[in-house]
Amino acid sequence: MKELQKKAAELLENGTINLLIGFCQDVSKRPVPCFIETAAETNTLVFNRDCKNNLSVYLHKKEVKDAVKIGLVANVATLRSVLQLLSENQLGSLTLTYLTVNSAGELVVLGSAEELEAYVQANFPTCRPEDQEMLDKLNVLSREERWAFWKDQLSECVKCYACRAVCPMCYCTVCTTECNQPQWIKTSAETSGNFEYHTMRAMHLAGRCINCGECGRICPAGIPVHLLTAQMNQEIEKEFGGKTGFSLKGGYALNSFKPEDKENFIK
Amino acid sequence: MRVGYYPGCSLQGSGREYSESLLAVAEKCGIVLEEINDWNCCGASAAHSLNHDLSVALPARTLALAEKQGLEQILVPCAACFSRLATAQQELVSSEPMRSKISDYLEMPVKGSARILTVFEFLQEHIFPVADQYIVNKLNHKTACYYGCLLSRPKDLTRLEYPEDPMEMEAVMEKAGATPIDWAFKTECCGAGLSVSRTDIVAKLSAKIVEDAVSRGAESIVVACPMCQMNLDLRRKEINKQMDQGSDIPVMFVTQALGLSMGLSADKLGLNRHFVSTGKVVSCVGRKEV
Amino acid sequence: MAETFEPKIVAFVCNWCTYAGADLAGTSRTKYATNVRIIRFPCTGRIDFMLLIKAFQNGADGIIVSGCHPNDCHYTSGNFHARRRWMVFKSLLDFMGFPTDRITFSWVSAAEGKKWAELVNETTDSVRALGPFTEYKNLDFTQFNQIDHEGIAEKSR
Amino acid sequence: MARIGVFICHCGENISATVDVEKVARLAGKLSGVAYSVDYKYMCSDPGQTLIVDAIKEHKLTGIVVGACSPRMHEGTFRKAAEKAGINPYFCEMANIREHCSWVHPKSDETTRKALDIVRTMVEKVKNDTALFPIKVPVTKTALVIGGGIAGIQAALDIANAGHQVIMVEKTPSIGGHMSQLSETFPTLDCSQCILTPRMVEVAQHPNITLHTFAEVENVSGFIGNFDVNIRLKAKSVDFSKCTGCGSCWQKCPAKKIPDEFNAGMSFRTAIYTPFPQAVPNKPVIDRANCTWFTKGGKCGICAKICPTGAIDYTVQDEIINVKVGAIVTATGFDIKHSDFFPEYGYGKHPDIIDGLQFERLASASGPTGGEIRRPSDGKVPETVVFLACAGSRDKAKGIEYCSKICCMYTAKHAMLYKHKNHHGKAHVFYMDIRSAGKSYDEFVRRAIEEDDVNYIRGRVSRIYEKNGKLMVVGVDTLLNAKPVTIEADMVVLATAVIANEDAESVAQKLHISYDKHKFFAEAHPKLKPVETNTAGITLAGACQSAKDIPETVAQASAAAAKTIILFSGSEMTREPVVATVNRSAAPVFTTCTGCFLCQEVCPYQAIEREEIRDRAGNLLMNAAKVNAGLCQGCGTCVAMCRNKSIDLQGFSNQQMLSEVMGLLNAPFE
Repeated sequence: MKELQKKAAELLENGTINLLIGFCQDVSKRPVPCFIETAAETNTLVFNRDCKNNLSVYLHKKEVKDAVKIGLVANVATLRSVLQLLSENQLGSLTLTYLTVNSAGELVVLGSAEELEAYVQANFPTCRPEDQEMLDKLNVLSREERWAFWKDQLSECVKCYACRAVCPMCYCTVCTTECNQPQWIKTSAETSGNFEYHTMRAMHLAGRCINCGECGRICPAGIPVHLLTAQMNQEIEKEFGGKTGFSLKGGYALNSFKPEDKENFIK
Repeated sequence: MRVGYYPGCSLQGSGREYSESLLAVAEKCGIVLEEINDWNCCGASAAHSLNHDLSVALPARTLALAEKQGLEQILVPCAACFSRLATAQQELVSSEPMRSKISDYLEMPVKGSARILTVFEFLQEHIFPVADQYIVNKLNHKTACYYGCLLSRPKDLTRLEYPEDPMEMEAVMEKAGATPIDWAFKTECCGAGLSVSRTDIVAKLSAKIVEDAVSRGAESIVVACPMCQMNLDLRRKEINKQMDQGSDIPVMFVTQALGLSMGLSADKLGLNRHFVSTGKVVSCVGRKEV
Repeated sequence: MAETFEPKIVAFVCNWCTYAGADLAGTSRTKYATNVRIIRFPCTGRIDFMLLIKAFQNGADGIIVSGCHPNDCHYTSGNFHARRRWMVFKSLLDFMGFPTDRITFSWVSAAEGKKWAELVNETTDSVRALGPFTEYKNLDFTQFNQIDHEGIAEKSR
Repeated sequence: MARIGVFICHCGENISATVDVEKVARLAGKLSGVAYSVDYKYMCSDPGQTLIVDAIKEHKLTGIVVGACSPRMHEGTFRKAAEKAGINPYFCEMANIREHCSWVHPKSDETTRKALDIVRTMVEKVKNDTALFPIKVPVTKTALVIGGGIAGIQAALDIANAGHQVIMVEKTPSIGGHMSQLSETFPTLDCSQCILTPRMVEVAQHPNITLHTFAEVENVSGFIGNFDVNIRLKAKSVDFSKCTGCGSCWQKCPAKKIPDEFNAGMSFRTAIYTPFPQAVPNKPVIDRANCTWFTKGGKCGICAKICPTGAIDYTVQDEIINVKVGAIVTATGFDIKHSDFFPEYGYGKHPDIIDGLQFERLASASGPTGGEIRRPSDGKVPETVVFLACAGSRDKAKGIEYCSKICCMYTAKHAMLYKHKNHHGKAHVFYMDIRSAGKSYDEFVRRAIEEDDVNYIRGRVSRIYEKNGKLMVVGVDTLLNAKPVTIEADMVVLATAVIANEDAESVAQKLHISYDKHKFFAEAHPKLKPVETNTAGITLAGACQSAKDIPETVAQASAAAAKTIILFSGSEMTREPVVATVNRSAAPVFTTCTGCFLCQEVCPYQAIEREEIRDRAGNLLMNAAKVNAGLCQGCGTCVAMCRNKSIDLQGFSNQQMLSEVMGLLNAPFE
C-alpha cells in the first residue's frame, strides 16, 4: 500500500498524470472512490480486496476527461472494462496510466494500451464462482420456475437506474430509457416495464459486459441483474467465441457474423 | 490399443502364409491381434449378388461379435473380406432401419461402430512406429506392388488418396529396403472372380500383369490380397503360356516381405508354401544395392 | 369463453423475401389463417428486438419473424446479423423464463408462398394450443399479490 | 393535426368478394386522424386516381392510405397521385388488403376485421411519415474493365466507342488472354492471332482507354455510379516511357530456363520478357522471382548495362493508384485443369500426355515448334495421337459435374489440325457425347469425322501407361458390340476441364459479388439477368461466369458494355430516399451518437463514416457516425443495432414501426 502511495505521488509530481482515481477510506473504514490531484493527498490511498468499485465508470465524466492525463487504480475487472471501452473508440482523448496489484501482491504500473492488453490477457479471470453457482442453479430450473424467479426479482425494481449509472459500458449520453420519441421504455416502475428495461439493458450489454458484477452489487433492491449479462456472455462465447474486455481489437459478437452460424431454431 | 483380427476363410486356406507372416510380424513388434471369437464367412463373391440383406447380415454378425468383445479396431487383411465388412458397416451406420432389421436377424445388437483397418492402415498405424528397431535386412531388389481391385476401389471404402495409382504398398516395401517400380497394372483385374470357372480368362488377365511387371525389371510382385496371390502364383503355368517367354517371378504378400526384412525365417513366413519359388527374393536379403 | 381462442399473431417480415412470399401466397390464392398481421421492414436486419417486446406487451400472443434465406439477403448480410441477434435475444428470453415457443423464426423466400401459408397455419395452431399470453399481460398485477397485507396490518397497529 | 384520407379499393371483385369494403371504409373514417374515407371499384384506374387527387385537395389531406394491393404493385402509382395533388409522395402508404387479406382468406367478418386492422396500422404509420426527397447520386462516367482477354477487350472497345472513359486492368504483362494462345479457331479455322491482335492494338491506341498491364485490383469500395478502386501497378522494373521494345535486354538475359507461360510451359523464357511477339504493350517487364539481380542480391544487371535508353530500373516499387469509376465489367477469364490432375493418366509424369492449351501452342505457327505437331519428349512427329474429350468434366468423382462446353469443338479442331499437318497420321477421339450446338458447329465435327477421317470412339479411357516408348491408351468402345480397346499412341491430348481462376474467390470478395460452388461468378438471375451481378453496377463478361467459347464471350462482353452504357446515359441517378441518418441536434448535445462505431462493422456498404464535431475554434469535441446517403441502401441493420437509437431509417423510422405495432394491437380486434 505504501508502494502504491509512493508511485502515485511520483506520477503526480513528475506530471505523468494530473489526476488519480483511487480508493480512500471513509469514517467507517470502508473503501470509497477518491480523486487525488496532489502528491500530498496520496497518503490516504488504500487498495485491498474490499475495493470493489469499477472506477473506470468515472472516465466518462466531463470533469475527469478535462484532466486528460489520468491515473487509475484498478483491479482486473476494471482493466478489462477500460480495454473494452478502448475497443469501442471511447477514452480516445485521455492518456491513461494504470496502477494495479498482481496475484503475487506486487504493484504493477501499466503505461500504455498495449501493456494493458498484455497484462489483462495474462491475468484473464474466469466467471466469478458465486455468479457461476447462481447461473448453474437457474439453468437447471424449469422455464416456469425461471420466469417466476425473474418476475419476483424484477417486480422489486424501482427503476432507479443505479445499475446503469455504475456500469462503465452504459456511457450513452442519452439512453433509450430517456428516449420518448417514441417512448420505448415505460417510465413507471411496473413489472412489465422493468422486464422491458432489463431485457434491453441485457441485450445492449451482451457481448460487451465485462462481468465486474457492479450492477448486481449496487442494486438497492438486491436484484442479481448482473447474472443476465453473465449468462449472455457465456452463451456468446460458446456460440461465436471471443471474450469481452480481452483485446484492443474488440471483436463484438453482435456486429459480426459467420455464414455458418448455427440456426437450428429457425424454421 | 486393442486390435481385433478377422482372418476370413482365405487366410486359413489358400492364403494361410498371409496370416502366418502377418501374425509373425505383429508378434515381432509386440502387437497382439485378438481374433474375433466365433467369426463367420464375410459372404464374399456370392452373397451380395444373391440376397442383399444376407450380404449385410453376414459381415454384420462378425461386427456385432467384435463389438461384444469390446474391440474398437478390427484388422481385415483379406481384400474381399475387407470390402464386404466395410460395405456392410457403411449400410449399418447410414441407415437406422437397416440396423434394426439386421440386429433382428442376428438376434443381437449391432452398431457397426468398430473401425475396420486395411492391412496398409494396420501397418502404418501400428507397425511403422516401431518397425525401424526390428528391421535388420534390406530386401535389395526391384519389386512391383500389385493392388488389384478390392484394395483400391471403391475410394470411399478403401480410403486411398489415389485409387487409380495407390502408393501405400510402396511405402511398406521401401521400409523393407526394396525398390518399388513405377508400372501400369497395379490396379488391373487379375480375374479373381473367375479363378475357378474360367481359368483361361484368369490366365489372360494375370499374364498382362506379370508381363508388365517383368518387362519393367521387377524381380518380385508384392500383393496384399489372397486372391491376387493365388491367381498370379497358382496359375503361373497357364499364365506363362499366354506370354512370349514365361517368367518365374515370385509373388509374395507384403507382410512376408516385411517379415524378411525383420529377419524372420522363410518358413515362419510361409515362403515355402508358394508354387513359384520365392528363393530369389529370399536370396536378395542383405544383397548389395540394386 | 366458449368459442375457441383466436391468437393474435404479429409477423415481422423483410420486404424482399418474406413480404414478397406472402404476396405470392396471395396471387396464388393459397388460403391460410386470418390471425396473422404483417409488418413490413426493409430487411430482417432492421427488426429491433424492442419491437418484439412491445408487441407482446401490447397483447400479441405469438410472433413470426421471417426474412430471406442465408446468402439471399437483398442487402447481402442483413439476415446474417439478424440471425445472431435473434440467437442472443432468444437465449436471453429463455434464461429469463420467457416462453420463447411463442416466437417463430423462419426463412421464407419470395418464391415460397406455400411455405408462408404453412408457417402461418403452424404458428397459429401452436400458439392457439399455448393459449392466451396472460403470463405477460398479468405481470403488472402480480406484484401486488406479493405484498404481505397481514404484515402491513400488523405494523399499522 | 394530421388529416388523413383512406381510400379502399374493390379491385373489381378481387377485394370486395371476401372483404366488406364499405364497412372497412366506414369504420376507417372513424379512426382518429382520419378526415376522409371512401371506397371505389378501381382505385388504380384514372378516375380512381383523380378521385384521390381531388379528395386530397378538397379535404386538405396531409396524408393518404390506399387500401388495395401490395405496395410492390402500385405504391409508385399512388405516390405519383399524391404528388400530383401537391403533397409529398412519401405521405402515401399502401394497406395491402388484397395479397395479404382478401385473396388468402374466405369471405367472413374475420377477413373484414383483418382488412380494417391492416388499414389502421398504415394510418398510424402515415401519422408519423415525414416528407422525403429523392436522392440524386452523380454517376462517374468511367468504366473499369478487369481482365484484358477477348471479353475485356470487346467490352472496353464498346464502352469507349460510346464515348465513355475506360480503365482496363490486366494481371499479366500483355493483354490478349487465352485467345492469343490459340492456333486456329473453330468452326472457321481462321488464325486466332490474326483476328485478335488488331483488337489488342485498337485498345492500346484508343483515346478513351487507359490500359494498366501487369496490374491488379487491390480493393473496391463505394457503390453503383461511384466506385472507388485501388489498383496495384506491379513494379515492371522497366520505364515504359524510355523503353523502345528493341529487345536487346531479353536476348542478353542470362536467366533463360524459366517455363514460358504463353507456350504453356513447353518452352523457356528469360527473366526480363514480353510474353509473346505481338504482345500489347510490346515492352518487357522483369519477373523478379526469377531475375538474378533480385534473387542473387544485386549480381548480374546485364539488361541495365545493355539497354540503349537506360529504361531498366531495379529500384521501382509496386505503386497503388486510386481511380473513381461508375461501373465495373468483370472479365477475369478462366483456367484449365492440367494433366497432373489425373492419376489414372500418370498424373503429368509423361511429357507426351498434354492438355488442350499445350496442343494449341504446338499447332500455332508462333509456338515452340513453329506450328509443327511434334511431341514434347523427343520432338518426333507423332504417328498416332489420341484425343480425350471430357478429361475431368462431367465427372462427379473428380468434383466437376459440369460440362466444359468448348472441348467437343476444340478437340475436333485439334484432330483436324493434326490431320491437316500429318496426312498419314492417325487421330482417335474418345468422347462421352458430342455437344456441338452452335452455328455450323456440328457440320465442323462431321467434317472432322467424314473428311479428315478422325476416328471417334464413344467411350472413356480408364488408364494410360507407357510401354516400350508407346503410350498405351486403355479405354472402351461402348457402341455396338462394345469392347475394351487399347490404342498405342505417340501422344495423348487431354481436353481438360475448364475451371475458375485460382484467385476467383478473392476477386469476388474484393468486388462483393457472389460465386457458385465451382468459384465461377454468379449472375444476378440465371435467365433474365445473365450479365448483371447481385452488386449493382458490376457486370460479368466471358468465362469468369461459366465456360464459354469465343462468340459467346464476345456477345456477353457487348451485353455488359450495353448495361454500362445505359448506366452512363444520365449524369446522375435518382435513388429512393430510404436511407439511414444519424441524429444531430443543437449544442451542447450535437448528437446522441456516442461514437462507438460498432455500427460501421454491420454496414454492408461501408456507408457509415466518421465525422469530427468541432467547436468554432476548431477543437475536436467528439467523433460521431455519419451516413453517406450515396452509399446507404437502407437495410436498417445499423438502426436495429444502435443501442440508444441514434441512427434512424427514413421511411421505416422507429416512430413509424412502433406506431404500426401499437396501432395494430392496442385497438381491440372487434
